[in-house]
Amino acid sequence: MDFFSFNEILSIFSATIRISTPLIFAAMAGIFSERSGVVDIGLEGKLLAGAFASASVAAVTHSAWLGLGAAIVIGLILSLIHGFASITHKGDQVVSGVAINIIVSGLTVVLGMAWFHRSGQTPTLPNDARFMPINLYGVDTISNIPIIGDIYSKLLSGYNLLVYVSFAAVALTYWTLFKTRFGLRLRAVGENPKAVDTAGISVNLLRYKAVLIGGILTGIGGTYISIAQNASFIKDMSAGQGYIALAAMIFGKWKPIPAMFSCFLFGFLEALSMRLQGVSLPLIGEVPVQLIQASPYILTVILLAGFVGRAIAPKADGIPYIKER
Amino acid sequence: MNQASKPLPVWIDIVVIPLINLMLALSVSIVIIYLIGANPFEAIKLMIQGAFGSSEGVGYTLYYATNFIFTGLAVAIAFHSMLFNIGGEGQAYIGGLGVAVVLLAFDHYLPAWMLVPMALMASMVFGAAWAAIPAYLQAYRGSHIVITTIMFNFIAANLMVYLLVNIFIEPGSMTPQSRPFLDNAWLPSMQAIFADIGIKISESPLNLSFIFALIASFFVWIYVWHTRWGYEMRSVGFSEQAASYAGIKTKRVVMITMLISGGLAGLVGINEIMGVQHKLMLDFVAGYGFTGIAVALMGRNHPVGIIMASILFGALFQGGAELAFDMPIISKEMVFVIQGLIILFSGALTYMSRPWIEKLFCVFYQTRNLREI
Amino acid sequence: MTDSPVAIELKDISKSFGSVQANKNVNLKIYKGTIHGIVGENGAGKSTLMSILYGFYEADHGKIYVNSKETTIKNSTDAINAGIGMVHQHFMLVENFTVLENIILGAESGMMLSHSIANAKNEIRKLEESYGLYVDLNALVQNIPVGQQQRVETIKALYRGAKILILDEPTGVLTPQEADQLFDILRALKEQGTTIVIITHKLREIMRLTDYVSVMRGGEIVTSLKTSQTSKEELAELMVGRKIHLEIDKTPVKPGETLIDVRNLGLTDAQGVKRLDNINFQVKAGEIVGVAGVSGNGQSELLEILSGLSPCSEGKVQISDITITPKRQTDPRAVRNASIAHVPEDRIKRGLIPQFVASETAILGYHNSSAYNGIILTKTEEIRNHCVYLMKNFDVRPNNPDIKSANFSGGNQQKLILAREMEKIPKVLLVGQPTRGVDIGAIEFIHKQIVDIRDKGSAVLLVSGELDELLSLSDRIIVMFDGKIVGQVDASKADERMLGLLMTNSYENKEESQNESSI
Amino acid sequence: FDMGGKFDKSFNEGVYNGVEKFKKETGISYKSFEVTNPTQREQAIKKMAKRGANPILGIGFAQGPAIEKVAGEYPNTKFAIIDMVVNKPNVQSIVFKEQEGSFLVGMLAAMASKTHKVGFIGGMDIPLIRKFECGYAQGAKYADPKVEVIQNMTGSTPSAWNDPSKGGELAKAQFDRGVDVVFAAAGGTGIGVYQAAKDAGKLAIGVDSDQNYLQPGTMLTSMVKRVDVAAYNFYKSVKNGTFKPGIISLGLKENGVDWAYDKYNKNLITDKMKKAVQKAKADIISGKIIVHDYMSNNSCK
Ligand SMILES: Nc1ncnc2c1ncn2[C@@H]1O[C@H](COP(=O)(O)OP(=O)(O)OP(=O)(O)O)[C@@H](O)[C@H]1O
Ligand SMILES: Nc1ncnc2c1ncn2[C@@H]1O[C@H](COP(=O)(O)OP(=O)(O)OP(=O)(O)O)[C@@H](O)[C@H]1O
Ligand SMILES: [Mg+2]
Ligand SMILES: [Mg+2]
Repeated sequence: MDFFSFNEILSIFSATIRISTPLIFAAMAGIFSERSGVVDIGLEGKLLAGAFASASVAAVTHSAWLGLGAAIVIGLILSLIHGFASITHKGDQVVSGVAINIIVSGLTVVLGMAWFHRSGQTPTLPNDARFMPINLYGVDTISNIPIIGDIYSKLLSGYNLLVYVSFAAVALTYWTLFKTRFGLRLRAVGENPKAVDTAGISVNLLRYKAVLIGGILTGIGGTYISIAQNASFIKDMSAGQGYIALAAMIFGKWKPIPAMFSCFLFGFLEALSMRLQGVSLPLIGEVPVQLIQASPYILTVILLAGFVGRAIAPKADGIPYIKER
Repeated sequence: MNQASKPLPVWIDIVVIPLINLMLALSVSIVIIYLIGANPFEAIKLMIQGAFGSSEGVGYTLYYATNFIFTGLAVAIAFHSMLFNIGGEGQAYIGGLGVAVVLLAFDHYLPAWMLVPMALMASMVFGAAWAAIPAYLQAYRGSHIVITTIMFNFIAANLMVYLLVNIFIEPGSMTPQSRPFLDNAWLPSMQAIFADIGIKISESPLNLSFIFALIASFFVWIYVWHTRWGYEMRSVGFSEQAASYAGIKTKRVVMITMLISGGLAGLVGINEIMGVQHKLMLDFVAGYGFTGIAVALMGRNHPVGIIMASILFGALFQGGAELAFDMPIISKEMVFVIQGLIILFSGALTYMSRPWIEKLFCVFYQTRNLREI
Repeated sequence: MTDSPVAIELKDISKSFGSVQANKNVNLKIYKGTIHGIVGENGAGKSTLMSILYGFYEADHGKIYVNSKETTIKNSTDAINAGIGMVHQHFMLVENFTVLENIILGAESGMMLSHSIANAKNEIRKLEESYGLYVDLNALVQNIPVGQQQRVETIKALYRGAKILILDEPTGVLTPQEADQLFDILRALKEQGTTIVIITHKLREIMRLTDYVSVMRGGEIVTSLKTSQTSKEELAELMVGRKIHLEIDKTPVKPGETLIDVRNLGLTDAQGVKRLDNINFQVKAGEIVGVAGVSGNGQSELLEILSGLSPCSEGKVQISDITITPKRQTDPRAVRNASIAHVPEDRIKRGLIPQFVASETAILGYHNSSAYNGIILTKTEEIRNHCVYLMKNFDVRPNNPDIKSANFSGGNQQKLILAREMEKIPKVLLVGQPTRGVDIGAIEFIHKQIVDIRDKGSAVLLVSGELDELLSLSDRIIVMFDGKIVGQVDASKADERMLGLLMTNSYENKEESQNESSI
Repeated sequence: FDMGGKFDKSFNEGVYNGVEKFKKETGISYKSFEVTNPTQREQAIKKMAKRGANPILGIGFAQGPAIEKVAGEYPNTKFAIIDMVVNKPNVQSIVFKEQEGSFLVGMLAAMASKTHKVGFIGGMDIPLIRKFECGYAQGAKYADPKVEVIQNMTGSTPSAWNDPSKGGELAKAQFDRGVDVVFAAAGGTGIGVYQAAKDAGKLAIGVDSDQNYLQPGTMLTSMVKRVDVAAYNFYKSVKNGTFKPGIISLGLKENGVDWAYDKYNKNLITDKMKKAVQKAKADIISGKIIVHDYMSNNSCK
């Protein structure tokens, strides 16, 4: 196939990275939460809330950083609500997550209308109130070298800060889970909370911490969506990415690095499908748009069926811990 | 899922606690409504009146409930085999496709009494077929059903747009929707049915499907708790190892359960396509599949609970619409917020108030006992 | 009773779960540096009492003194700080963690794991050397045999500096060899000043190991005695409130037709390891054949093949009317239809469904029978009546078909399963570990039922880790080692020592075969 | 009055503006409702009719069947529907010739493009959007026969209208393929397209309302659909008693569609471009240029 030039391939990959970034944040949040035994369907709502908070605060203060801070605070608050329902009160985790998604989807628009009078949209941000693409060191000189220069300038450089932060988040997630005391306990509590309890550690506290970390990460993810990737908040702009992140997390078997790669996979398939629209394939001719749009999902199913073995969730995932049993 | 920690009279668990939860949700809503500058009590009155205040309101409430019963049952039955079917949305969409295919093909030739069972079959077969691949992959390839059903929702949406825009569209029409069915392919509305027996009720989309939904609930109840197949299904859900010890073919049970689940979700197509819209159109599922998850969980995966939760959700949808209609300051998004709060308090914070009630109850009993002495 | 100081004193401890009073005004003194046994029927309240001491449950009222100081133990941390460690009946281990990770969990020495691990390794080496507690630190818990898992639990407690160690039914899942090793370890611990509380149903162990023994019944401590001043018989009577026959009356064997005929049976697992190798034996009607062996030597696999749960890879089995060859697989349903009943080794995972009510568990595997089904509907009343009938026959307590299976005590769960499998007087009965964790009253009863059914003409294949059970029930015993049959003996001519020798045939290879064993 | 809910923001806002203007001038209040599912369309319209609301305006093609039904039941109430034809004696159907406006912005795009490649990003692949696309492509080809039109649709679920991130990525993908002017007819998704165009230094074209102000310097123009005028006129006509049922088809001639030229894009439009467009506009009005309507045969040819 010769549809794609080298440059186009580079651009597909860089689009992949841009599309994957919010998925990665949300997937890492999901890993923390579910590794501790708390299912988090509310990722979608938290992303959306983060997007709204950062766009609103950035619009008022003209500071991307304050926007980020606000998004993190909102993520933490929503996580506390989720924790209060599903950890403290042993409520159903899925219902709690669904409720959060619905509330956020409504409340962001209600508040947006009340504050900015623009049918739920926030004002468009000037560039200095956003996270803008940054050029890595020496891009200008290196970009003149063929191939390597292109790879450096188009594939490695030129993303906004949060993209790089997302990679750091993956590394940090991996490190926290597998190299620290906290991570050991976290993984244990998702597998067998009784073992953790009898080892003298508070199950609830541990789960709260995990869920709160998830709140921070989704806050950053939401910030990326509204003030890095875009320049304002638009209602429901998370557009299902929280659910895709959840799927990526499961696809990655609740492990940070594989989960990151499955986010890339989703991102890649999406980026590819965007470029395939309207391209007519040899023999087949022009493929219906809908088939191309569905292709990421179809491919995911095929990959799942063919290559990925049974995904085993943390054993206590989704089960409230009730002592007297 | 929640184990009651201390025995309380049943009526407290099924009446008092749900009421308290509803009150808590409403109190938070009241604060929010007040903050945006509307009269909260007026709003709540409008909402309740809208949902239950007229036969039309009740009709709408039950019409929504019909959809939720179908999708709620779909989620619940899968849950009994420990399968998390998130695909109700897509299965319902494709179920509607099945209804439309049958009705468009035969409405010129066949009478209503033949079309109804055919459309029922078609909705279930199409819905089940859409669940079949995720089911197969789960049973025989170990692919996670949550992901595959999410993916199939997206695939269904794309398929439907393709079909509607390129195949079913009425020539010359602006709208991607099929031609309307002939009258004989319309499912009788409740209004018409009641008129036949001499009772006048106002018009609403409520139609015969509601009865189908109740029948479906009854069948699910029978199937899950009173047949050997339901027994096998629950065995697989609780313990796959014990099930295979008992000679149960676990993979086949997974397949069958998911097919039933998909079939139930597909029945949304009967209510929407045959009962209300009378033509195939885009996005008629409007999130009912997802709401079904909350309905099933709130109804504790039991048909009676699901019917009650469905009516609650139906009331929220209908009352919410009325509220938004009559109070311009309250937008549809505000209604979402109220709905979300009710789900949160009654579905997830279900037992928050229980310890308090237990204490109250103990005190009450002690004082009563003291008095008796 | 003696002058040695008191390590733990419980005063007036009571605890109820809803309407069940699990502990009633319990008073107990445990002396420092002694081994104190606690016995009692299933459901007597032993586990509850120990869980209170370990802070897993909170007592409704009562006081706990540790080293004569009143101590509040609200959670496990308090217990650990008071120097109490516990080896739970159902292990509190994270299965997919390594042994080392399980040991340090909650007692890490710093933020970073690598640091904790390095520190821990040294300390664990010390524990290993002083008490003989050897474990493979890098193995995953799910891949090591239960005996090893229990060592992990013990090390966990000691690693946290426990001076008082509670063990809840530690030998229930151990082979006699493993139990012996455990006792050696416990004695070594005692030598070095650790106080030990041990719950067990095996009076023999109490007599061999403990210094003091307390008997519980109906949530209360009936009495506390010096072990040297009592006997098995007395304890049994104190526990149950009546006389117990520990000997089994058995008529001489009258073998009939051959009902199980196993020829050249072999099984190679997915990793290419031979789990069963050239197995040959027969079981005739009216005969009990026992299978002895250290766990993990192929007994479980044998039962699984015979019951249709897994396929074989070589040889041929004729069991009742069923023929099993590598090409001709069967399944549990066909097996059951051929009048073969199976009491699985792991009752919680296979034998019952904890969430089902008793009446549902009572038809597990027989749920398709026309006795319980109409054309479509199940016959709920018949099923309940059947359950009540089974419960009455097998003395299942409480005698209520509507209670969740999980909420019966282990012994009663076992009785219900046995009742289900034995009620129809099958041609062949396959039984795995029938009395694991069951109190002696129930053991007596279960043994009697197994002998009864043999007398009615069933062929019984009995897999058990209890040598005295095998010796007293079986007519013949086959001994397995490393997937092979290494001996067939007449039970009346065998003794424990002989079996022990056969089971550990080539002792030097034992470690290896255990590593290959299944989960 | 009824809001066509989920359709695109710029479009609804236009109606809102028109109605607000009417309200301000006349002091007559109105009721609005935004639907969340298909069933509510009929419910809301019927309720308005029942409460004696008169006239009632349905916005968006999706309202068509509901209006048709309710108009039959309330023959004395005056209705209007935008973007759809309903044949009832008391219904005024207001349709726009989007293809004509799109034709003009297509011309501008082609003339502004240095790469001879122009882009189109639609929301969902539905006939209305194809109508836009079709007119746009014709205009572009008219101005520059060599031009290549690259088109993308955002998705197949309602979120396709509210997915600016995807809009942005689609735009970037088109830029990578050499596109330097992109026209978005995708509601909220368009915001992302404009932003991406700005970030990449390319040009974008807005839709429905005049969106030039959103990103000055980037917005080449907007394809304006004067729903505000249509709504205003409809109410006015009812008030003045000049209401006429039947189809009102608003094209360039009727000032129903147009291209936006204002202070925000003055610098982007050269005199030459302006002249060409104005000539084409005149030609279309006079019938010299006939812009093919996708709807006439469900095809762009
Ligand atoms: N979590 C619980 N909830 C309700 N009741 C309980 C619970 N745990 C124990 N019980 C009740 O307390 C009684 C004592 O249980 P306990 O576990 O202490 O018995 P046990 O002596 O350890 O029995 P076994 O010999 O079978 O181990 C039981 O009969 C049971 O009815
Ligand atoms: N949720 C519960 N409700 C009521 N009783 C319970 C509950 N969970 C456990 N029990 C009771 O607690 C006691 C001990 O339970 P456990 O799981 O320790 O079984 P066990 O009898 O000790 O098992 P084993 O026979 O293996 O020793 C049992 O008597 C059981 O009836
Ligand atoms: Mg116990
Ligand atoms: Mg026990």
